[in-house]
Amino acid sequence: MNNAAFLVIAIVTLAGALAAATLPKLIHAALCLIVAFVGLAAFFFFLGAEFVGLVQLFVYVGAVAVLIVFTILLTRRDVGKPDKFNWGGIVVAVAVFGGLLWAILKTPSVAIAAAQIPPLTVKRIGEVLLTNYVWPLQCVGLLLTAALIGALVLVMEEKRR
Amino acid sequence: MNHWIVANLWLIPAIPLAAALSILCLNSSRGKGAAALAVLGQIVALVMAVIAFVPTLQAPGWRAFHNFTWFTFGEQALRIGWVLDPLAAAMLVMITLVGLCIFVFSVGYMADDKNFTRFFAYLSFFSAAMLGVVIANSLLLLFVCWELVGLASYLLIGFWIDKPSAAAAAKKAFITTRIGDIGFFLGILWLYSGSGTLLFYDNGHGCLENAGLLLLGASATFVALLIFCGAVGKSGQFPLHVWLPDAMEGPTPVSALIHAATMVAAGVFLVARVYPLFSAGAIDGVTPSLTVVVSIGVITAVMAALIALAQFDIKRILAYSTVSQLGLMMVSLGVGGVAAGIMHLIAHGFFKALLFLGAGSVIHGCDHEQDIRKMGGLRWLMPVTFLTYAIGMMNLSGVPFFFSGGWTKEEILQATTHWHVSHLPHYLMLVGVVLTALYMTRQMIYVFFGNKRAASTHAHESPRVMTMPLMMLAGCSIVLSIALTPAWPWLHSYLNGEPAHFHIARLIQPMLFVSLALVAAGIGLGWLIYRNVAETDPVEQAQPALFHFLESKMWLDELYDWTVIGLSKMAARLSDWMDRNVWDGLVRAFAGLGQFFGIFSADFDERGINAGVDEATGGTRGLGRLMSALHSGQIQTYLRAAAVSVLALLILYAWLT
Amino acid sequence: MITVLILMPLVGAFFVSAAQPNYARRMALEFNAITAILVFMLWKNFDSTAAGLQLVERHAWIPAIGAEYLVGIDGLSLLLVILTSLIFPFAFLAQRMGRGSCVLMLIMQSALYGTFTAQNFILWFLFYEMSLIPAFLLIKIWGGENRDRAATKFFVYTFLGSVAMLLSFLGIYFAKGTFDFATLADLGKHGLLTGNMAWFAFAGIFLGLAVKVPLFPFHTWLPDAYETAPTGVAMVLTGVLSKMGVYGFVRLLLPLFPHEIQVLAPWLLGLAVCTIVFASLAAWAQSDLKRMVAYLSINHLGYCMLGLFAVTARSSSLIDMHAALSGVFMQIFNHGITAAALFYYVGLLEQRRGLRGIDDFGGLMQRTPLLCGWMSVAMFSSLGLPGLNGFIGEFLIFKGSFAVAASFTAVAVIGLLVTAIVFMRMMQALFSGPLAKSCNAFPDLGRNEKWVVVPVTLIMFAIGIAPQFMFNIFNTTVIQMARLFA
Amino acid sequence: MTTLSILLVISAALFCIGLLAALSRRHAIFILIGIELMLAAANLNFVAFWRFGPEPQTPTGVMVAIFSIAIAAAEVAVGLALVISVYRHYRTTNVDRLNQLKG
Amino acid sequence: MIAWTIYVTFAGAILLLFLPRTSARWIALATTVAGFAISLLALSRMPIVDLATFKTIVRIPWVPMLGMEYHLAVDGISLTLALVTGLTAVSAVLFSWDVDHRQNEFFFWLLLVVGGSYGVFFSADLFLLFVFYELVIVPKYFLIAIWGSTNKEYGAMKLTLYSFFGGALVFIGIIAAYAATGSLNLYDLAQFQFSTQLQSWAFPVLFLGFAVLAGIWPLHTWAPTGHVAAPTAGSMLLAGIVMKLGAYGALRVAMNIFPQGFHMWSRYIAVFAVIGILYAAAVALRQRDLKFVIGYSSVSHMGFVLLGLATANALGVSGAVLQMFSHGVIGALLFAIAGTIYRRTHTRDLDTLSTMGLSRALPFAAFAFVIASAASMGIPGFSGFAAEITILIGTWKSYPMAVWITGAGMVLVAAFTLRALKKSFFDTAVSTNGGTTSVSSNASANALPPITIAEKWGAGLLMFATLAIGLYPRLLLDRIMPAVEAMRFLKQ
Repeated sequence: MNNAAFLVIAIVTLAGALAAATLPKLIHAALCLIVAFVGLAAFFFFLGAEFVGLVQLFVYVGAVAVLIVFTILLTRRDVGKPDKFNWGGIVVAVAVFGGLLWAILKTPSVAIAAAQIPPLTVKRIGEVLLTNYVWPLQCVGLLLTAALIGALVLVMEEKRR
Repeated sequence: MNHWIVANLWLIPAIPLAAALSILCLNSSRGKGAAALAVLGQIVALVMAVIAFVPTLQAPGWRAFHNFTWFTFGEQALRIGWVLDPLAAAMLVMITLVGLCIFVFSVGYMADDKNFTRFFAYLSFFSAAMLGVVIANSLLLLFVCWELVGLASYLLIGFWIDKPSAAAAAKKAFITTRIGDIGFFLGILWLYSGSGTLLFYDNGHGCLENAGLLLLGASATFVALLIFCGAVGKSGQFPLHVWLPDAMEGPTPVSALIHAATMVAAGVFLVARVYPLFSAGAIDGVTPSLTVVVSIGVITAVMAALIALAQFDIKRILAYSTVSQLGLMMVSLGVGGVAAGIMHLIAHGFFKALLFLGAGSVIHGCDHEQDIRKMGGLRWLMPVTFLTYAIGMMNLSGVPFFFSGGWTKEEILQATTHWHVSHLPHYLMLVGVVLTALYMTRQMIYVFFGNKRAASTHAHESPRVMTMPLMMLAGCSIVLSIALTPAWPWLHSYLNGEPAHFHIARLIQPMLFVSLALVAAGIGLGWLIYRNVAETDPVEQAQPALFHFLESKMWLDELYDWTVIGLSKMAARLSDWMDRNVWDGLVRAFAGLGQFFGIFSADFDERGINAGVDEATGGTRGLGRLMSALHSGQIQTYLRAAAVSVLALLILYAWLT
Repeated sequence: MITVLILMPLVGAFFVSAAQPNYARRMALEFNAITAILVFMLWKNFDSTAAGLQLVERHAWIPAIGAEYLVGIDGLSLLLVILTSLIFPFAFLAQRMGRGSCVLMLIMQSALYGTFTAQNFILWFLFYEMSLIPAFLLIKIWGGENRDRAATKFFVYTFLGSVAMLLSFLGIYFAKGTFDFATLADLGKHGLLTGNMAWFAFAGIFLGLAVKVPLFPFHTWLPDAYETAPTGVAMVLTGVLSKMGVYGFVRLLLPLFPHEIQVLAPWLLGLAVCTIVFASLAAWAQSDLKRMVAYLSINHLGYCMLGLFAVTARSSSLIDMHAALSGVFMQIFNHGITAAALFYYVGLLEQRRGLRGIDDFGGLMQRTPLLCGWMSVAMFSSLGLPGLNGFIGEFLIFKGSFAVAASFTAVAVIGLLVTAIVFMRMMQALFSGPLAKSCNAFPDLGRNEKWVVVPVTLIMFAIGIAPQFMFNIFNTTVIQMARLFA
Repeated sequence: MTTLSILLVISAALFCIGLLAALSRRHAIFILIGIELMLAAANLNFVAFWRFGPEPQTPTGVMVAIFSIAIAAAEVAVGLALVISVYRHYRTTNVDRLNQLKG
Repeated sequence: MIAWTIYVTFAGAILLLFLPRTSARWIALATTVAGFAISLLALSRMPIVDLATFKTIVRIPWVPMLGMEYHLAVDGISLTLALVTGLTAVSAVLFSWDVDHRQNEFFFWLLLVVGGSYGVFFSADLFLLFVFYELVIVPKYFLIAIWGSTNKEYGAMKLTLYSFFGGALVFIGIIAAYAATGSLNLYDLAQFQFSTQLQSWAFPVLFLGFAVLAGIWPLHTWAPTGHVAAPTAGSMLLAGIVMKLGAYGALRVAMNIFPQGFHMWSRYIAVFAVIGILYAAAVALRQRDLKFVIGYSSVSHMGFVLLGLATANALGVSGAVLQMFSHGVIGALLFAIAGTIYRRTHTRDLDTLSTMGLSRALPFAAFAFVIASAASMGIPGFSGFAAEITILIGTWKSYPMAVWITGAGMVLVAAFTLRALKKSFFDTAVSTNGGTTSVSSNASANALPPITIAEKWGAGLLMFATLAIGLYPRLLLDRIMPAVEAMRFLKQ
């Protein structure tokens, strides 16, 4: 695998994420978020979990980002104002990052190479999904439905009045 | 016959009482009916009295009584009863007779009073009570009637209710006599606890009979003195006489009946009735209690006669004369002349009633003017009144032979000579005789002689209904003298329970001349001094200070006002003040103590106990507030906290491993 | 039968509270008529020659503390029951009353019947206190000015006394194990308690009763309370309620503590005499009619106390004891009637004038002769005029006390004199003199008022003239009690 | 430095960036974005551990990631709906002013 | 059967959470009435003999390892207290008829307090008792903190702190007993002979722990504040039931299992009790808030309970139990009326109330308050008297001095009760003869809403109870006395 591509993807992803977290304008941040998600999807591809990457693309880039943009548009009056930035968060975030980094580096057991495995097919995922994970699947389905209804109710509520 | 009257003696007072009650029920417009009822009642009573008189004549010292149980308390029966003896019988006749005359007189005198019926009700009531006093065979019953007599007197003195002075006089009379009655009451109690009975005569067990007197022993003196207190009050004796002149505020017939003839004499009657008590343990007829009676009587007689000299109110003069005469009677009783005293009492009843009614007639004729200085020359204008009044005056002055008063006074003077203790009473009595003649002459001259003055210009003779009783009474007082002559001392013997014998020799005694001289001196002196009286009194001109002293009744009223009454009023006010401030103050202080305890505890609760707890509570609350502040409600804060906690856990983990 | 009598006014109270306010008083009167019939039957059934309690009803109640439901009457009880049934209708008639006050009055009536018939301390105390609350409320709610202070004073005073009494009785109960009056009285003959305990208990009971009577110097609640109480209530207070104290003395203190009373005799007699003299003097100094009558009420109760203390104080002879006890009982009854009547008349005057100062009236005799006449009867009865009821009781009391305590009696007699002065002052100010302008429009006694006045006055005369029927009620009791004290 | 550790570092960085966004921004949508980022970082970790874990045959990590994404999607949907709803109510999406949770 | 009081009450509480608001008060009423009815039924049905000892009715192992059992038992004392609990609960519900703020929740907490109290009174297992005991405290906090009035946080906090403090002491005591015997069964404990040394310290700890809730001086200050802060029903429950829990615990647990310790300390308890009686009465004399007055009167009355307990003789302790009943009823009644006044006038300040002439405006309340005051003062005929005299007779045997001092206390009680009565109902405005009623007070009085039917029923129930027991105390005494006599701490 090419390290260069890996590096590029990593940089793009992190930069996108950083931009999404720090850009003052919401709409810009939302666009940068898409960039970060695309980068993440690339990582999934890179790791051999193509299906997950695809799902990531569809769900996040296709659905979530669009939703966010819609929301931004719907709450435009407020969105226009530049957001204040709380610097205290940075300290905490950096500290947490430091802590995590220290933990990762200190842990010896993760220093193993990846095993060779047959590619993870969609069919296999489907099999596993409908055998081992059928209950979680059902729950997620329920959850999604509930979320859908909940979202609808939340948004509709005002209109009823 | 006699048994019947003894058992039914109660009817004599009961009939006037019934008359009184039925009059009370009458409408006030039925004046004539009321008068008729009252007079009728009195006539019946008179008849009954005469009937009762009859059996007492059958033997000297005859006595009958009828006792019965009033009520029983516990195992003890309280018995009362009535007695018929010469004393009672004579009094009964006198009272009913005088009463009848006065009733008749009142019909005329009170004719235009708007409370005519009430007046007769009161009069009848009085008559009943007085008769009750006379017939009582129990000290308790006597006291009961005695008080009722006082009540009647109170009602009648205050009869003219719209006159404040009348009300004041009534009150004064009631209270003053009540002071005496308190002593009387204590005497009754003492007697009762000493002898165990209150009956006078009870077949040898009565308190006046030997057995009872023995039980009493030495305390009889005190009992007698206490009872005498009652007599002092009722009969207007020296310290308590002040009410009697004031009582003249009542209508004149009242003064005549109650405050001259009957009620005031009740005191004398009382002493006579319980005389065995007074004379118990007597040595030569002298006991301490009798000595007291004599002293009081003497003081009263002389003092009242002196005061009478300086009065201008026609009725007041008579009132003081009454006081004086009552003193005389007391002296008589005290020195042992019981019969003489009672005789004088009866005679006095007639002639004093006569005098008062005459005064009433005069007042009636002079448009209710009572000041003798404003009268004068009435002898031609009111001849009947004048004549009868003169008879009364003769009686009172003690002119002997034809006037009963003369004889009885004579008897008393005789009795005083026999007193072993001192002859002072005798001489003072002689002075009294002179004074009596003097002030009566003064009054006569003022009223009937001389020139007409302000009030007498339109004077007129009173109607027959008023003059008739005058004549009747005048007649009586003259007729009575027959029964009183020393030659045939019938009444004396009758009262003393001895047979009477006729001795013409006794008619003429040395004493008679002395008194005759004194009376003549009195009248002559009076004529000399007063023959040319004008508006001012000759004595006043000569001795203004002395006259004023006498005119103001020796300032006794003022003295009482300042001392006894003032002190009592102060005591009353003090009691009230103590009640409001001291006793109630103590209670308030206790309450305050409780309140203080409350304040103290509340404070302790607030500052002591609560403070500690509040510290703890406050600390907890402070902690809570701190926590609450941390929970700002902002998700980010929570997130931050979570992050920091994760970090902290991490570090902890690192530190542990 | 007694239970029915006690319950009847309560039932009445219940009905009245449910009735129309306008009919309340009439209904209360009807119930009083029923109780009157009951009392009459009681009187009929009562055997006046038999000693001891009669018509006894006894049931267990609270055995744990020795309380039982024990009611019965002897002569004294019967006397007071009769008095109660006389005064209450009189009081109801005296004044227009609302429903509330009618109910309270009926409750009080029931409590009084109970007090006078209960023969067990706890039961007695129950009724004793039960009468307190209605009285308090009646003064408090319907009283005149100053009612708060008066009512509170009344209540706290009497309550203080009650508590003291209760505690003493607890002590007695602990020592003797019974609350039964008769048993205690038997034990009392030989000294109920010993040492300090006896004195404590005596002091407690004495205090409770002395306040109730009231005895000087525990009397200051009374003028205030009576002054402010509405007429009907004042009548009941003085007519019946004050008798509870005297009754208590007769029933409780004297039989239980003869020895202590003997030791303290001079002091107790002194207190009684002080009560008599000071109260009458204080009455003299009053200008408010009601207050004046209230003080006279104290004075009259003082006579009762004098008689009672005299009886037990020294070893007096049986006759004196009989006299004093009979006198006290008579006085209880007489004072009940007379004082109630006086309050009634003062109430009438107040109704007409709106004021009751002694100087607010004048010359009434001209305007309202009947009122004055009848009122004078009550006054003379109160000052002890012979021929009226007051005299006999006082005479017997003095007779009894004179024999044992002559000096005290002599001083006490001053009370009679001052009473006379007070009434004379009252009559002079009210009845005679020129007619005051403010009294010009007074109506004389109305027909209803006559209906009230006549029977009461007749009773006064009846007792004054032929008192034997009264003595019949309690003679046997008197003899029995005298034997107990002797 | 193995691939795994690099991936983990990246994921940690991503997480911290998300944390940064969630902590520092005032706008509700930013917070949502931050949360999404953190979730994504977690997903990356799942997949990475699956790939470099001892049992790559069983696709547990992948499955968890898939579920996680699905849930995240639902969460975003609801979260955004909430934002809209809150915005309608308070006329703001600034979380500083939303302190209704304060006790 | 009697155990059903607990179940019914808890069932009602849970039911409340699931049913709509409109029916909440009816459910609460039905539940409490059921509880009351069950206790009444037990009173009439259970033979008096059975009530003489603490008789097991349910016994199920719970945590066998620690010896905890679900163990219920009943005797006359328990039954009496269950009765007053039921009674107070019913009238508390009636007096909260118009609570409209979070109704379900309100009645839920209320029923929890009631159920917990039933539980305490019937527990025969120390741990179970403690659980129920603590179960009462928490709902109490919410009742006060949410529906209370004046200074409610403070009051609720104080109350809870005190309760927990007391609870902690109780827990220490329980642990001590458990450690010494290895049993939590009250029977076993009551038979066990603890060492004197243990008793000498464990008893005061345990007793004090319970007595805090009974308002022993000087740890009483939670009571007035808590009562004032609580809503009407809360105050009623506090006075009517919760304070009894403490006294009951002291009697059933502390005194019964550590008799020698009790004898060592009883003198001091009596001293504190007497001080409490006098002191609280004196403080009440100075209060301006009607509820404060009643709160302090509660402390004073509970002083009688403690005094009765301290006598250590059958009569005194029986009186104490009777006084628990009596004060439960009277205190509840007093608070109920204070609550009704407050609801209408929105003030409890005595000086303000005194200008309103309430006796005319709220005659029924005035009447009820008079009855309650009379009962509170210990007027014969009301339960207060029956109880107090029994206590005093008992006390006389042990501490004669205390009786005299307490007598003074009774006068103080009368004084402050009268003061409260006068100021709250009978002060100004209404005058009989002149009719000089001031216009303003009339107007304000007329504006007050009348007393509701529910309130009348509630008050009537309590008044009836106090009168019934006052006139015929045997009804309870017959059941209490044998139960007390069966206890072993009695000094003979």
